[in-house]
Amino acid sequence: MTAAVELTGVGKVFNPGRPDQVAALTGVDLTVESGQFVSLIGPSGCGKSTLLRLVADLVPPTGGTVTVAGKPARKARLDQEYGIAFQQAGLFDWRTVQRNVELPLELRGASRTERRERAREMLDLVGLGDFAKHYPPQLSGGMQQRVAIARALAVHPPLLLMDEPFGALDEMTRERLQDELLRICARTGTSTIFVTHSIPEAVYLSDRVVVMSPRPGRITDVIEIDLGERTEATRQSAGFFAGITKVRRALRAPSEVPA
Amino acid sequence: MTAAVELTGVGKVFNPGRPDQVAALTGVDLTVESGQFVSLIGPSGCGKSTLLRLVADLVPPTGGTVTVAGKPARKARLDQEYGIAFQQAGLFDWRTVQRNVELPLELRGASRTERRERAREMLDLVGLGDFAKHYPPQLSGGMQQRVAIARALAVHPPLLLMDEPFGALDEMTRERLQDELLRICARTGTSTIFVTHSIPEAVYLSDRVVVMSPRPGRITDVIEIDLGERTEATRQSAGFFAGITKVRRALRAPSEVPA
Amino acid sequence: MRVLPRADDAAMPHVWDVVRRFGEPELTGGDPIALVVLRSCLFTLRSVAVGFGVGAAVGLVLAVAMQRFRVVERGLLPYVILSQTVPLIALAPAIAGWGGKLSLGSYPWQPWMSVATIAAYLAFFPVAVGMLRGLQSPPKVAEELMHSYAAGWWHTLLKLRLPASTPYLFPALRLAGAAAVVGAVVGEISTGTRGGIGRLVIEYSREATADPAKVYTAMVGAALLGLFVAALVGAAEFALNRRRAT
Amino acid sequence: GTADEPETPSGGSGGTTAVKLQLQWFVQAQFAGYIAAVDKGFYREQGLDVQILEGGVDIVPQTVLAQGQADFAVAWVPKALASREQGAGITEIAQVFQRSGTYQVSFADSGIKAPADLKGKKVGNWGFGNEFELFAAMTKAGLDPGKDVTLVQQQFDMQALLRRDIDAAQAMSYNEYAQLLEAKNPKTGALYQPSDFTVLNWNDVGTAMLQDAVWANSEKLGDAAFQDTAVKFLTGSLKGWAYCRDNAQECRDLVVKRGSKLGASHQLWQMNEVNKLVWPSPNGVGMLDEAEWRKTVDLALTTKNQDGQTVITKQPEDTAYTNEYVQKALDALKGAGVDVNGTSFQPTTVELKEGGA
Amino acid sequence: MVVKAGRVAPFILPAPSVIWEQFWLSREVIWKTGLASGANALVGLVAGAVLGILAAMAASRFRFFGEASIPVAAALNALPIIALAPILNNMFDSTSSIPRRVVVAIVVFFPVFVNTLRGLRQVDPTHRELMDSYAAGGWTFTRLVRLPGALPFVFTGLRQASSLAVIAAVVAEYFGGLQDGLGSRITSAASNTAYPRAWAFVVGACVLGLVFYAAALGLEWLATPWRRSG
Ligand SMILES: Nc1ncnc2c1ncn2[C@@H]1O[C@H](COP(=O)(O)OP(=O)(O)OP(=O)(O)O)[C@@H](O)[C@H]1O
Ligand SMILES: Nc1ncnc2c1ncn2[C@@H]1O[C@H](COP(=O)(O)OP(=O)(O)OP(=O)(O)O)[C@@H](O)[C@H]1O
Ligand SMILES: Cc1ncc(C[n+]2csc(CCO)c2C)c(N)n1
Ligand SMILES: [Mg+2]
Ligand SMILES: [Mg+2]
Repeated sequence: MTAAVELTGVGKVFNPGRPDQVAALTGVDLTVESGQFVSLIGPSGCGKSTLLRLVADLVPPTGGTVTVAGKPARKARLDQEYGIAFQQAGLFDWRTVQRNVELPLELRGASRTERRERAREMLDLVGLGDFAKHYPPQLSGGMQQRVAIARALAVHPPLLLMDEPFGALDEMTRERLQDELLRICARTGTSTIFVTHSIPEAVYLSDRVVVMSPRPGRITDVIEIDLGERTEATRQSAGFFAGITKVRRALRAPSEVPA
Repeated sequence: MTAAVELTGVGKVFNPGRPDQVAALTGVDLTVESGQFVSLIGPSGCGKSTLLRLVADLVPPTGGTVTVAGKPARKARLDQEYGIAFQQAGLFDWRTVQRNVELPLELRGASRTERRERAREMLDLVGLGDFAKHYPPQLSGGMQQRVAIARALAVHPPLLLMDEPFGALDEMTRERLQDELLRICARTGTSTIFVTHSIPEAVYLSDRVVVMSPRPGRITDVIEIDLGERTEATRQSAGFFAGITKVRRALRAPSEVPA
Repeated sequence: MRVLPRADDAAMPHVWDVVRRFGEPELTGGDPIALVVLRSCLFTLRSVAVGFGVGAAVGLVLAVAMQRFRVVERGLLPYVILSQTVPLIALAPAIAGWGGKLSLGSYPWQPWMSVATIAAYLAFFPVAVGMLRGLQSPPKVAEELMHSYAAGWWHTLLKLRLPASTPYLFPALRLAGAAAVVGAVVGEISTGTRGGIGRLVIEYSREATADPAKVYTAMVGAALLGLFVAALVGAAEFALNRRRAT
Repeated sequence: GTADEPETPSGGSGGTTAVKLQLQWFVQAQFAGYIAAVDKGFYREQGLDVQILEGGVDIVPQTVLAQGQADFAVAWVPKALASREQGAGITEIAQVFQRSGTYQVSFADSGIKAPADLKGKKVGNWGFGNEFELFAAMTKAGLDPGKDVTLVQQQFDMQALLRRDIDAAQAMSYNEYAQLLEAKNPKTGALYQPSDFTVLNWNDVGTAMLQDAVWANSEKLGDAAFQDTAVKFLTGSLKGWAYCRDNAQECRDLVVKRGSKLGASHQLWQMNEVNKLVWPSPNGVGMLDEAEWRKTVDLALTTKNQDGQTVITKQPEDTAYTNEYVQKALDALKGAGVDVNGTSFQPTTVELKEGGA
Repeated sequence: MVVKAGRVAPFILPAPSVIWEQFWLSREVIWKTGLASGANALVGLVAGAVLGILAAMAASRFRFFGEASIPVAAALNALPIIALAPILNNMFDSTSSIPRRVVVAIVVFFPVFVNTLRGLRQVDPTHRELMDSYAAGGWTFTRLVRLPGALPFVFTGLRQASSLAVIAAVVAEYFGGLQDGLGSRITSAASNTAYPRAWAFVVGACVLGLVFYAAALGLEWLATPWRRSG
């Protein structure tokens, strides 16, 4: 079975040769197996969003190769092998909440009733069923972010790319959505790359936590997590806390040799 | 001594009389004593940002009175009694990072050298000294947010209003900035209203944590925290964990009678 | 050198004189000027409407093409600009000449169509430039999102660029409306097409020596025509905003 | 009716030939002969169905003609010669105006009594190639049009002269000069009088050039049938001119009816002045005088404009004009008893009213 | 090529080689008249643009003025320049360049005004709130937020206006006044059917228009550094 995502020796330099040149990523090797949930964690500016954008073929790498679902990243994008939620919600102001969620379905040619149903279902999932007819500027920051999540989930893509999707959410909503996300991924066998700043969140969600460090951005550690099926009890379990400690330690003292 | 902020029976309804009418806040009574640090916490959409905006006199209340530094909110705003950092960074694309931070100083008529020094100092504080000459679109999401924080802190206002300022930051940067913020507030006697979704953050920073619940937004609990001076050990202390548990409980089961 | 405008009767007839002139016959025993001006405006309106429609459509297509292909933008934009710098006197005979050789099916080419062509020639430009800006206006996140959906160019245009460009569309259309009026008026003057307000302006201006108020009536007519077109565009904008605000 | 539409439905009457005539300017008494020929049926008598195309600011009759959009055109000789040299295939077939109608008018008190007095003045002219007689006069008086005067393009009215923005203005005897005399003198409260102005008349100065002539498309002229049409066209046109000589009032009315915007008294003045340019015609109306032609060609070859350009750079070929068709037309007219010389023509005195009403 | 093969008589649309030949022959006159027309266009452009920006600022500041100004500006713009030129020639000294410059200014005013106003009104709500929190209103707000935010819009207007200015300057010459510009040469050449010469001057006008457009682009590049990277 082919890996969902495979990066080999990937590097990215912004504005090369200019005074504001930035080496955002260097020598990144990373494999995400099919159905795996991988989190990216690391200090602000270490290149997490850039890494996600490379996988999504939204920026080209300056070095190395990016393979998604066994194909070059570009082909994978054209085949719509993934769904993405950005750090900024990026909603279209001129569409209602409902129609924002419908957008990717529309582009895949889903029928009107199917679109409407799926959008409603997703909005209910993120707790915004009542706001379907509102326009984005009328929503709170967290609500906008939730609409963006609903939009990414609506198409049930084989690969999910999420950039701090729960960053603006309160703990309860966040935990509920974490569980929903895991449920959806398990049910549909979705592979996920998930950027977060929250160590507990990374540990709770992931099969592997990838720890990054900045300037230049690189992978310093990959921590395997094995908590079995997540239940009510998982968040209180010893394994969970052990994972948190491991990740925290990796973040504080980056190992010199990348894993 | 007058309270830094005083809200009495404050309510806010958006789009009154229209089909998309939303009762964002009702019957809010809140007093922030001078020098106090108060956090607002509550589920997404419960009216935290709206409450902050009312204090800042950016939206008018539909009921009740808002007093800041003993004056009506409007007068306080005109006297620039507060500094504010929004949920969205809200940087000016056409100014370099440095000049974004200088902006409020410029408006207070600070001299050029003073402005430059203070901006550099603040940028170093948030770890972005190297990016002074960049333009905002060249920064990562967290970096932009840090610039906004530097901008809010630059003027040393008597009252600080912060809307999830650390939401997009990694844990390490976040903890460092939390300590810096406390240090600055203590040194300058600044009063602070701080919106956050992180229970540990709220507990660590605050003298009082205000718990809110939605639809309509209202205050359901006010939890006093007394951890004494924050040190390295505070985050491991029993008092800290007790505070967290209290807040979590208040969030899960909102008491019927608002405190 | 004169820097301040003159204000004598010949240079600036009293408003009252102009208004009065509207009520008087244009020639002894003829129709009142108001009627003549109105008739001329209606005649010109046809050229304006056709020129505006064709021009806006062409401008839109050009903007889309330029947005689509960077190369086209580089290659085409200078020509679009250039086209506007070609003085009409160099074009009017060519347009009238070409037109004379064409026919739309069995419908022969009419002189007013040459005028409409000139109107379209001026009208397409603001739409092309303004809409290019509008089509390029969506933020990067939005573009990346559409990119991630592998939304082709057409869908990105339909779902993102066009809706995002409406704030740019109406100023552009307003300019195009005005340009179409100017084009029609100039076209009538340079091609010698009779019946419209442009022709009237030039005919009355020959009499300005002894009857200065008269030419102002035609100019007021031309201005009113321009206003009318601007008002139509404004009404369209209002209607659209109205629909979207609900 | 409007000039754009044929007066009579074409094709229906059987055997009529459709012909288009391009005027060089708006409908006015300057073109009364052709208008009368249409309205009085002189063309129809010849089996022609003539459509009159009005001129416009940017319409160059020679160009329209050369492009084949018209069969005949009225144009000034020097401009048409220039167009010929540039490749327009056109041939002059009749010289209707025997004299030049262009004046250079200034206020009597400005002291401009001869072309030499223009030195240092602001000299108005129309541009559009109508300015070479003026340049020829200045050159003859030893002035360089590019350096010794400030050239100003006039508008379609004479206000620039009346308010003395310019010192001398170009005016056609039949049009702009009349407009001056239709304007009220603010000092006296009455109309301006001829004595208020001095007029430089190029016919007197000796730099006059030939003006309104009938031109035909050379290529079409190669066709025998079209040659026949040309003769018929000239026959009708010249009959029209003779008619207007004898019926100035009626021709004025026809012009006004055709939608000229200039007033009735003005058109009568114009009719009268135009008649002066046409009549008397010693060789017969429309006949080109070889000597006048040569004079015009010489001036066109030697007169330089402000950029140092001449109207034409080489002698036009002999095919530039022909009296062949006009001769046939004159023969036909004489046979029909029309007076084609107008030896006894006497201009009238027309009283101008304010605004030409 | 097309021109040589086309059905339009060559004297109307001469072959490029012929135009170029005339261009070269007339280069000195083209330069001289180009400078005169260029000066008119430039003065008018600057005046019209400044007025347009100021008016847009006023219109965005005062609500009433804003509502009232748009129809007025539209009316002003709806006045065809052709109709305007003779009036201005009467109102000012027709032997000076002022009427033409006024024509250019009026033509330029509208695109600059409309675009600038649009830009000034389009303010990021977060920015508005931030400036409110600084108690920065009125002129400060305009200077620090509205104007820089509107700059890209201003330049859209200026781009449209730059080439319009040249057309207006040239076209205004048709209606009388000093015979020192490109327009007078184009008309006189065209009326003598000297189309190669007319087109040579047209090329001169085009070059002038492009220079103006390029200048507007260059200015935009200089004035909006933050839009260059990323
Ligand atoms: N401009 C507005 N127009 C209409 N409704 C609004 C507007 N701003 C906020 N609201 C509504 O007010 C309520 C509270 O919004 P607010 O932004 O204060 O929430 P919040 O507590 O800050 O949420 P979050 O944690 O997601 O930022 C929401 O239901 C929102 O839809
Ligand atoms: N378009 C761009 N142009 C120039 N530099 C850029 C650009 N985008 C990102 N960078 C730089 O690349 C580096 C990594 O940015 P990236 O957005 O990937 O960080 P991140 O890990 O997502 O940070 P955060 O947690 O704050 O969102 C940063 O130093 C940033 O300044
Ligand atoms: C723009 C323009 N101005 C003047 C003339 C020349 N012209 C031809 S006939 C005539 C006399 C009637 O007024 C005049 C002045 C022209 N052709 N085009
Ligand atoms: Mg990021
Ligand atoms: Mg909020």
